[in-house]
Amino acid sequence: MELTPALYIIVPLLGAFLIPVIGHFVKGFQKVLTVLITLFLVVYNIWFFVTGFDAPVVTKVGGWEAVNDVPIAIYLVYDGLSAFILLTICLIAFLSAFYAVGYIKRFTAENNFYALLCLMIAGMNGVVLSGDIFNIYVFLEIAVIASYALVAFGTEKQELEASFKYQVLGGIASILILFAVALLYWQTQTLNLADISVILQEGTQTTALIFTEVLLIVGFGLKAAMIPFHAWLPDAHSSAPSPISAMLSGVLIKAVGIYALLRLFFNIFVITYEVSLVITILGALSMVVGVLLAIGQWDLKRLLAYHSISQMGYVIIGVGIGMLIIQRDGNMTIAALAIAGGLFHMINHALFKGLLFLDAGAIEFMAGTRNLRNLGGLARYMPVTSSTSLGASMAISGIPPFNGFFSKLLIIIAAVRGEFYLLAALAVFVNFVTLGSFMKFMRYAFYNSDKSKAKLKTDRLPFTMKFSMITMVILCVLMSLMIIPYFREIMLTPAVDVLVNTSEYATKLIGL
Amino acid sequence: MMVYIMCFILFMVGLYGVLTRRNLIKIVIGFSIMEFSCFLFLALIGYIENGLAPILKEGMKNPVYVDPLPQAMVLTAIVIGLATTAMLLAIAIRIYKKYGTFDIRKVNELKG
Amino acid sequence: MNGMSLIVKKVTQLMSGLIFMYGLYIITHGHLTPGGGFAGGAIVAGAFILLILAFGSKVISLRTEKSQTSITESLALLIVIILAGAGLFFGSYVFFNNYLPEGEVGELISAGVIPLYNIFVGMEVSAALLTIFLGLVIYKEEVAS
Amino acid sequence: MINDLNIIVCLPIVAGIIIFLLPDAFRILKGILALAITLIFSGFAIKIFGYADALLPLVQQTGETGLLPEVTRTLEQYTVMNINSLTTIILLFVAVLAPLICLYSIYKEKNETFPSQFYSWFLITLGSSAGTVLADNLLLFLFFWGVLGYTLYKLIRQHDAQSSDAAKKTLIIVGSSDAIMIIGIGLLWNIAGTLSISELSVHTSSGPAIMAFLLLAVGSFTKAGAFPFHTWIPSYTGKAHGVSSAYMPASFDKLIGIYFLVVLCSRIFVLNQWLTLVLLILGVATIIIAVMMALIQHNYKKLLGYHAVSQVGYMVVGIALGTPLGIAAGLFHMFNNAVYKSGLFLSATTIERKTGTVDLDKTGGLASKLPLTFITALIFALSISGIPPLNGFASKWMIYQGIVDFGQQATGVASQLWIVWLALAVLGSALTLASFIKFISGIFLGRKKEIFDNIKEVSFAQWIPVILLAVICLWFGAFSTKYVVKELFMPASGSFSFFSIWDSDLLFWLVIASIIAGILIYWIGRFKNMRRAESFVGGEKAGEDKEFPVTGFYLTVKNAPGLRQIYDLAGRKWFDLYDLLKGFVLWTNKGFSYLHTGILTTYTFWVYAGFVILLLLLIL
Repeated sequence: MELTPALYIIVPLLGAFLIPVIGHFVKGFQKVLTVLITLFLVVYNIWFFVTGFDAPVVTKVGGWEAVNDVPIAIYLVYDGLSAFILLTICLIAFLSAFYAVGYIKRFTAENNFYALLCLMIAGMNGVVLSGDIFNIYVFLEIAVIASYALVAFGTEKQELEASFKYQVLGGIASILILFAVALLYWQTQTLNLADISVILQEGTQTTALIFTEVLLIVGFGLKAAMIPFHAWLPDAHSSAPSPISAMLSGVLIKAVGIYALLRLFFNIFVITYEVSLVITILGALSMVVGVLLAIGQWDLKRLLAYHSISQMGYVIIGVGIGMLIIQRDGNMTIAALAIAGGLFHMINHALFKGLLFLDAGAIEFMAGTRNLRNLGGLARYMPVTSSTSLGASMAISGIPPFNGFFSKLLIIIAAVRGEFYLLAALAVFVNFVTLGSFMKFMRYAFYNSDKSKAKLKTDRLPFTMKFSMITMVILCVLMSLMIIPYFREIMLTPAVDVLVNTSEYATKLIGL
Repeated sequence: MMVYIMCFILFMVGLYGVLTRRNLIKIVIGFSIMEFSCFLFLALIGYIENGLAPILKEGMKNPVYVDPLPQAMVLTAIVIGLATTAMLLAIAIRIYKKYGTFDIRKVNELKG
Repeated sequence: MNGMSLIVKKVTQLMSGLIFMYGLYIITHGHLTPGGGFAGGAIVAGAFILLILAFGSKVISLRTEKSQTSITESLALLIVIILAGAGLFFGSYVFFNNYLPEGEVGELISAGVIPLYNIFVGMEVSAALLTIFLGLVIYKEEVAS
Repeated sequence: MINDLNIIVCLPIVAGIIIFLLPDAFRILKGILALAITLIFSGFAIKIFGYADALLPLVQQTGETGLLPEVTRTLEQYTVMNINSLTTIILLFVAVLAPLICLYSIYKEKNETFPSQFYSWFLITLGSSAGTVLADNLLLFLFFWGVLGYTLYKLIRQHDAQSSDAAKKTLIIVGSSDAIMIIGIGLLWNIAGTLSISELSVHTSSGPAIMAFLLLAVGSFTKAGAFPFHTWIPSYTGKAHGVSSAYMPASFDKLIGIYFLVVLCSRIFVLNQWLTLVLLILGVATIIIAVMMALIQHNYKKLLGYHAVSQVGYMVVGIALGTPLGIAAGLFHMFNNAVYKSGLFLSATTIERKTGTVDLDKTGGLASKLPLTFITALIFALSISGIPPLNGFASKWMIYQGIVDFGQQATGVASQLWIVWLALAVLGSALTLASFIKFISGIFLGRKKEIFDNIKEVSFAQWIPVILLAVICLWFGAFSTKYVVKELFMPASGSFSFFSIWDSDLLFWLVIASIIAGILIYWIGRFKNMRRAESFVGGEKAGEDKEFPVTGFYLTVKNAPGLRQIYDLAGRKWFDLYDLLKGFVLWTNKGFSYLHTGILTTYTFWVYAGFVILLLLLIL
């Protein structure tokens, strides 16, 4: 059997439906199955990278061939960008699932938890693989509905409240996206992304098209938590169980938000100056306001959640600068540099923010509270957590030798080289405040005077939690190697090429 | 054209509900109205004047069908909408149990 | 909930069987006429919901019922996925391949795997709607108590 | 293949990571291992000192074999190491200081707590310092530079509220300066098209070039601790373990920060006169402001911290002059400062260990109990105050010469104001002496307190490094003109001649002779009878119970009109960039937090408002 991208969707879906059936009768089945499934996905991913896929790989669901060059099947497209984001998703999913084995014991209904987790993974993989705009919407809804349920999983006051807000705002975004899908279909009479792209490249920029673009920016921007569409994020991400927070912050907002924006605005629509400017401004706004909101938080997970907004801002300005340069027809190397910085920051953010949420979960697990005011001196009792948090904090604040330094370096240098001095200065300023707030986190949680001894609930963490945390911090350091040209060409460059060569996506796919 | 305007008005009604009502259930209702205005729009874009239902029957020559694709999309979207609404209602009921109120202004423990 | 009046109960008893049969018809003829798994499944679920509404939630022990519908739902979806995934192993090795013989247009047993999809989707939809309904009923009972 | 550079840069880092895996219980073993590795490092640093100028890659591709030949081939271009007279001399200084501090750190009191995994961070710092100094590519340079900030953070033990606050402040300031440097590097890349230090030579004539210089200088100022980015140093040294202070802020950060300033001023950029003026102003401001703050300190570790800042001012002044004499003077002062300041911090550690306090009011009269520490500390203190014939005097004298020289030959505003720089530099030196009198007399002189009766002199592992440092002070003072400056610093700065008649070894012997003569006279005087009287103060006899804390004498300065208000504001953190920025950020945070009311309707409204604004922006 040859490699097929469809397995990325089938396997987690199978898991999601096997768990309620068999897990009901066999104890412990759900944990083992979820871990195995996510592990399989990681291995499968790496297999793709090692064998060197000849991108793009296209699966036509149902086997329907194109008629008169009009594709009628639903396409699953596996190209450099998809591969890159799939790797992120599967890696974080595996580590979170493994972490959850030790962590989730304190909740009832473990079956539902793992089933929903698998469903969410399937949804995200579907979004990333789908070559069809309506299926992007469908898989997006699968992923976010699973995440709505997971946010409310604790069924306490705050969880429910967060989930309700998340659902209403997320639902509004979904409506807007559906509306945009309808408008696109109206204008192009097709749903296939490549086909839409061909039609749009030939056509002119009509008002209806701009309206569609605005709908998509708002819809996916809300999923990616850009300011001012961010208000659900701090509530939802801080209320979910920690492994889920890691998934939400680490990959969900990227897979269903940023990825969709990238795919649509680079490969489908014609890049216009106004749209790229708007996206860059939204990114800069998220970056600055997010971090200014974060630094005053005393709830640990809320602090981390606001940082997700800010770090997504980095990613968006990275790709936004790329868009502006491409639109200006300027130096393509600088555009590639900026986009590479953005994408690199995306996978880095998945790793370090995932790790930080796992650490926050470990703190909550041991100390029973997330309020930084009541913590202190934990470094003595939780050496693994404190050192992994320090690593992740350094990574997010851009201190070498951790990965965050390199991605921020790329973004800032690309901004300077593209002569976006203001953006560079803002990025540096945000870096100060990020560093400040993570120093605050480290100080009040782990150092300071000892306040937590009497309050510790348990004296040791389960092995699975420690394993995930340590693996992630090692990955945080190893990911720095991606800056070396050889490794960069394996992973990052194919993804960047997809975005930089904007019209190639369509031309490559139409023929297949 | 009139139908499109009606569709837009429906959307605005839903939006009004979401933005001004304080009751959680009413917000959910407003939200559903918004959703359905969108479904209506989807169904409308596939409509062709005097089109037939896209079903193959014997003895038909060059029939004018309405576009079946938006209908399929609407059906899928309705299923998704159903799931969303069910989730929302389930959460709303649980919120009522915990907070003892349906007033959205009082459900604000998470802020700042 | 104690259920409604005798008239309602009797009429429901009569009607629900018919509704159920109608749902089954819609499901099985999904590939020939409008309707299919989703519409038929909703009708089937409607039959059950009608019964529960008429006779009250105390008639059935709700908690077990809920988990069983949930299992049914998962099972149905599982079979759909397996049916779809089986396409990877037969014929042209593609996802969602129609690998069964297609038969003649207009016959009840035709169109390859599509009737099977319809049947299991109908099962899934009915179970899912029932789950949602029962879930909300249980919450309401919990809140009321 | 392993080459010498690998051993210099990679060996300490790898060893640090390996030592990390050993538990802290094997502290002595780790210490000895670290010392051995440091000594190997020193040996190779001396070997590299003999190298001719060259550009060598750190990772070398040899043939097609080896792990991932593709990777090493690409790495070869990026890890070029720059070996020239400047980098090798800095490396040599690193190699001199590191083993001494490492040796001192092996001894540990029973209940004394070092930072956890001290030796790992010690070794990683060592390797990264070597990497920073040698790196030719600015990005590689920045990488090692940033690692140094991280290890600095790890070298302070944060077991209480204040020290964790100091650590937080330190890393925020140092880390932020790294981020600022990235913009500077980007600008430089735009201007020159290359990031290799050996190829760069940029005239600061255009706006971006000036901006790039200033942004990169921020990094160097922060690392070295010059005004206005110096505020982390006193906080850090006040709370960190003395050995950490001696290692990083007092010596290594100076070496590397000033090295980078030299590279900026004399290699990468060609300064215009206005930038020279800015640097000179910042230099003298550093001297005066830090020493004024040092005058009023009661915590002797913090006092040393302020002096660590103040001395940087001299180096900045020297380097800003831009003449070979000035640069050589700056480099010379940098090394001297590293020597006596780490000596002082090690002495301070000894005193803290013995007395258990860092407050000058609570110590006193330790000279008789700790004679070796007293004599060495006295040498260091005199040296930092610029008393001949010690090395501090030699380098300060060279800086004064440089200023005069600069005033005579160069043109422009900066050189016309030479008398100002000279006067302020000399004033700073005088104030340094004033505050070190406090240090010496507060700790070693005065009435001995009873609680200190049981104190014994420290063991040899602790006094050997201090004495060696004192010997370096004397030796560099004695042979500064004849040998030290000529052989070590002239190759790095370019040749020059002293324009005043000054012979350091003659001076040295003269001073030694006068000291011996003084001792002789004292001895002769002891044979005769003399009148003994009780000491009295202010016309009254000083009883046994009266105490005159040495810090009291400095209240005059603190309460002087004009100065008092300034000190008051400084106490309320008005002059600290860090605190100003922190206040601003927290203020904006309050505003934004206030907007997040937690009510869903508000949030929904934002979404639609954003949607409508975007529509208006894009469609209209």
